[in-house]
Amino acid sequence: METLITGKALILACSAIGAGLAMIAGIGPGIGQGFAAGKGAEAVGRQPESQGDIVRTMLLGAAVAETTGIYGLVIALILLFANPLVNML
Amino acid sequence: METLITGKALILACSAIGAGLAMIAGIGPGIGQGFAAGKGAEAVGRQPESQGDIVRTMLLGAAVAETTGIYGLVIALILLFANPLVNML
Amino acid sequence: METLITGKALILACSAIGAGLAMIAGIGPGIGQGFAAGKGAEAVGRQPESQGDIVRTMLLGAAVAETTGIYGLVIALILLFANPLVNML
Amino acid sequence: METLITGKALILACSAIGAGLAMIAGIGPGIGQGFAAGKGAEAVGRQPESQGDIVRTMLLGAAVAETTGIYGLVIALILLFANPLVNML
Amino acid sequence: METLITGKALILACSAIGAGLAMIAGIGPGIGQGFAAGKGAEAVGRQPESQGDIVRTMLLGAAVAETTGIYGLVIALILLFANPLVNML
Amino acid sequence: METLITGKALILACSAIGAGLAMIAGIGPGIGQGFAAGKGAEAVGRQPESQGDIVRTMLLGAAVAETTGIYGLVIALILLFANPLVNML
Amino acid sequence: METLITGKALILACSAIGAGLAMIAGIGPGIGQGFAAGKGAEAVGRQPESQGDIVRTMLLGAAVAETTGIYGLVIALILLFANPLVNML
Amino acid sequence: METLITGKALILACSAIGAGLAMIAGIGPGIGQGFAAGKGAEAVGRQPESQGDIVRTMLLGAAVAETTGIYGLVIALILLFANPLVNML
Amino acid sequence: METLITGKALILACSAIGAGLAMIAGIGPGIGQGFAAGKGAEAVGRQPESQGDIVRTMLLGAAVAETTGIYGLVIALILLFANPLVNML
Amino acid sequence: MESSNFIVDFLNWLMSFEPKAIVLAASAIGAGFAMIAGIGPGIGQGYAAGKGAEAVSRNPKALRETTMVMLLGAAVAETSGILALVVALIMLFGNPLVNLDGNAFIIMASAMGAGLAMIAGIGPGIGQGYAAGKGTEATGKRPKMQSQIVRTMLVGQAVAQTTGIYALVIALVLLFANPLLNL
Ligand code: NA
Ligand code: NA
Ligand code: NA
Ligand code: NA
Ligand code: NA
Ligand code: NA
Ligand code: NA
Ligand code: NA
Ligand code: NA
Ligand code: NA
Repeated sequence: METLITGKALILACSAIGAGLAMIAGIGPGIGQGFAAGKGAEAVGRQPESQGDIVRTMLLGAAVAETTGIYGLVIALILLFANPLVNML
Repeated sequence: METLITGKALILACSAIGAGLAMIAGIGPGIGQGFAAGKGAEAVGRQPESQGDIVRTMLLGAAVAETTGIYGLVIALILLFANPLVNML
Repeated sequence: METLITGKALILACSAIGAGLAMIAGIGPGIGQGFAAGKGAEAVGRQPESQGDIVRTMLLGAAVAETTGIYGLVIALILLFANPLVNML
Repeated sequence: METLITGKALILACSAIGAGLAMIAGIGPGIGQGFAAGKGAEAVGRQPESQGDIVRTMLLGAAVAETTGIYGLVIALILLFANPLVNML
Repeated sequence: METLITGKALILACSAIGAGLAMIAGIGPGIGQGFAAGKGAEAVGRQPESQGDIVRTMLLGAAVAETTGIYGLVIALILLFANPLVNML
Repeated sequence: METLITGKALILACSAIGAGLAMIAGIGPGIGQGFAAGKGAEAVGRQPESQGDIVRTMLLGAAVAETTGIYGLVIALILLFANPLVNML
Repeated sequence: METLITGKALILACSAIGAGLAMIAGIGPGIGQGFAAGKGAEAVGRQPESQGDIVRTMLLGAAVAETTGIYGLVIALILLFANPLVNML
Repeated sequence: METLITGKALILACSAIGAGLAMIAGIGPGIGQGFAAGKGAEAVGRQPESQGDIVRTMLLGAAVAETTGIYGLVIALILLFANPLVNML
Repeated sequence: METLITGKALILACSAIGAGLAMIAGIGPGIGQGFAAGKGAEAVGRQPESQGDIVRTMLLGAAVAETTGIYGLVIALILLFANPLVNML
Repeated sequence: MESSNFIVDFLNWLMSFEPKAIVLAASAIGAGFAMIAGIGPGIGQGYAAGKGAEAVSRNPKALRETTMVMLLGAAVAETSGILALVVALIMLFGNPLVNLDGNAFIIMASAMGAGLAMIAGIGPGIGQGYAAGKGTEATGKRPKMQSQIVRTMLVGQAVAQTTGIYALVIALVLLFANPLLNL
């Protein structure tokens, strides 16, 4: 009789779940940037002459709102491609 | 007696769950882009003459809001079709 | 006594859970498109003469908002009907 | 009741949970369509003469918002009544 | 017979899940900063002459809103790269 | 034959998950402070002459909104660096 | 074969998870108090002469909104530092 | 082989998790009362002469909004300090 | 192999978790009644002479909003104090 | 019997209980899941309450009309909370699963799946409550339009109920006509 699940395998399996969980952060930027898109479209409709300033502000704010989604992506990529946990065993 | 669940199988099983979790990020763009759609429709109703600018701003903002949903999809596809974890075993 | 669970069975079982989780993404488009529907109805009430433009913008925006729900559906269908994980065993 | 855990039993058990999870998508259309209902009622109160157009737009938008809830239902029905996973064993 | 899952492996496996969970905090800043982006774009459209003040206030407020996302990232990085739990064994 | 997972290891493993869960509190301050940032930017655009008062009120309110995110961080740090549970064994 | 996990260890391990879960309550005060901060900043911008009354009302309301976050913190601290469950064994 | 975990220990361990889950209810009052704080501050800024009535109404409404948070706290305290489940064994 | 955990203990342990889950319903009334409190305070500020009617309406609506929080509490109390499940064994 | 694979260990541990016990234990968790649906009506009806209070301040003379619409709309929004309560009570007091023939593991999971499905009720609860609030507001503004407003509100609320019904159907199928046991 032989047990085929090693500690390394368990870490890698849980890393797959951790990577999936980390991506959930993406809910935030999705909602927030969509809100910015809606307010931007509304503002452009009202002041077409300020379109440049409005879109620039919208994109600047949206870039700031993207960061935590990127953090989640980076943690997921680390778990999948450069998993530091298996080296700690 | 023989237990047939290997470490590799466990990783792949958890990858299925991780892929499902990653898709949950899609809640965000769905809400956000829908908000943009609503504000866009409202703005077009008010200033039909600015329809082009409004729709362009709405779509630009919605494209930005899509990214974290795509991140989730990419992580899920990696887990399903190019799983790097099983090669780390 | 004999344990009859194979690694393949575990992967398929977790794929059922993963498919269910992926569908949760559908919360987003549901909320967002419903918001668009409400704003569209409001706008049509205010500017009946722009009904065509309003509804077109609403539907265009709603189509964009649908994508992440479709991503979730596609991942679920892959897990259920063309499961790539069992072939990696 | 019998307690033998076979691979098939594990898949079917997880399919029951997956079906339940998939239904959670229904949160979205419920919120969104309710928003549409509210805006529709408001608009009808304001412009009773446009009631037909308002309700038509509201229902069109609500139909669009229903889709991801249906996707969840379809995945749940597949898991319960035409489970493709048990045939992959 | 030898079971290869050690306590250390279990801690590291759960650390992967903990890191993923910590990233979920990122939903908050994403939504909040996106809201700020939208209100900022709206305000710039209305008072283009105050663009500097508006954008500065938006970015100051967004920086404050980022902190809890950073906290989550820091906890995840500690779990992945400087795990203190395995040293407590 | 020897199973190597001790009670201490189990406590530490669950502490990693507990720390991750505690960070989820950060969603709240992120959303709330982002809302404050948006309203602050809007207010500054409308009353540039009151910028000082507006920003001070925004920051005071945001500081209050930060507390529960800090509570979550403190609990996570206690679980990771000064775990009292392992001493209770 | 000997399993080293005692009932006491299991209780303490689950207490770590329970403490993490309890902190999630902090989402609420974070969102709510941030909303108050935003409305307070807006109100101060509009009626600078009422700044004292506005800020006092905001802080009073925010103090009330903090309570459930404190409840969560207290339960977590009890689980971590004065765990009554292990004495019931 | 002997497992040292008794039924009583399992109940107490799950009670720790149940207590943590019950505290999550606190999200609601936190959001709601914070909303009340914001609207109260806004109203006081607009009608300083009605401050007494406004604050009294805000606090009355907030007291009502607190109840479900208290319910959660009571259930958690019962689980931790007067656990009726262990007596049913 | 001997398990010291009886079926009754398992049911009671899971009842603790079920009771905690049921309390999560309390999020809803907390948010909703807090919204009512805020609108009530605003309304009283606007029309102090209608304070009686406003507060009565607010409280009537809040009472209706409380019910599902009570449902959750009742289910939790049944699970903890009059557990019908253990009698079905 | 010995196995050193923790997944098999866990499943074997589960199966060391009497089948009925694991089904009943899962039913406790399933009942808890179902109650989470109550978030929806709570938010929605609270919104309606706030709009009701606001409507009274704007048009005190329409108090009766606005209160009627608020209560009618809130009653509709209660549906998913009641459905969840009924499913939880069925699992606690009239559990159809305990007497089923079949694999206990599938039956156990069905109890949890049924509870999870009911969580969908959050959506209709929030949405219908929002509609109740807007209906109340609109009625306060144009009390003469009450019947048209209410009709539109009810049509919209009916549409918003569907996903809650889908979830109820799936839960009832899992509890009373479980197709998985025949597979
Ligand atoms: Na950010
Ligand atoms: Na994005
Ligand atoms: Na999309
Ligand atoms: Na849709
Ligand atoms: Na912050
Ligand atoms: Na706070
Ligand atoms: Na409170
Ligand atoms: Na309450
Ligand atoms: Na209710
Ligand atoms: Na529907």
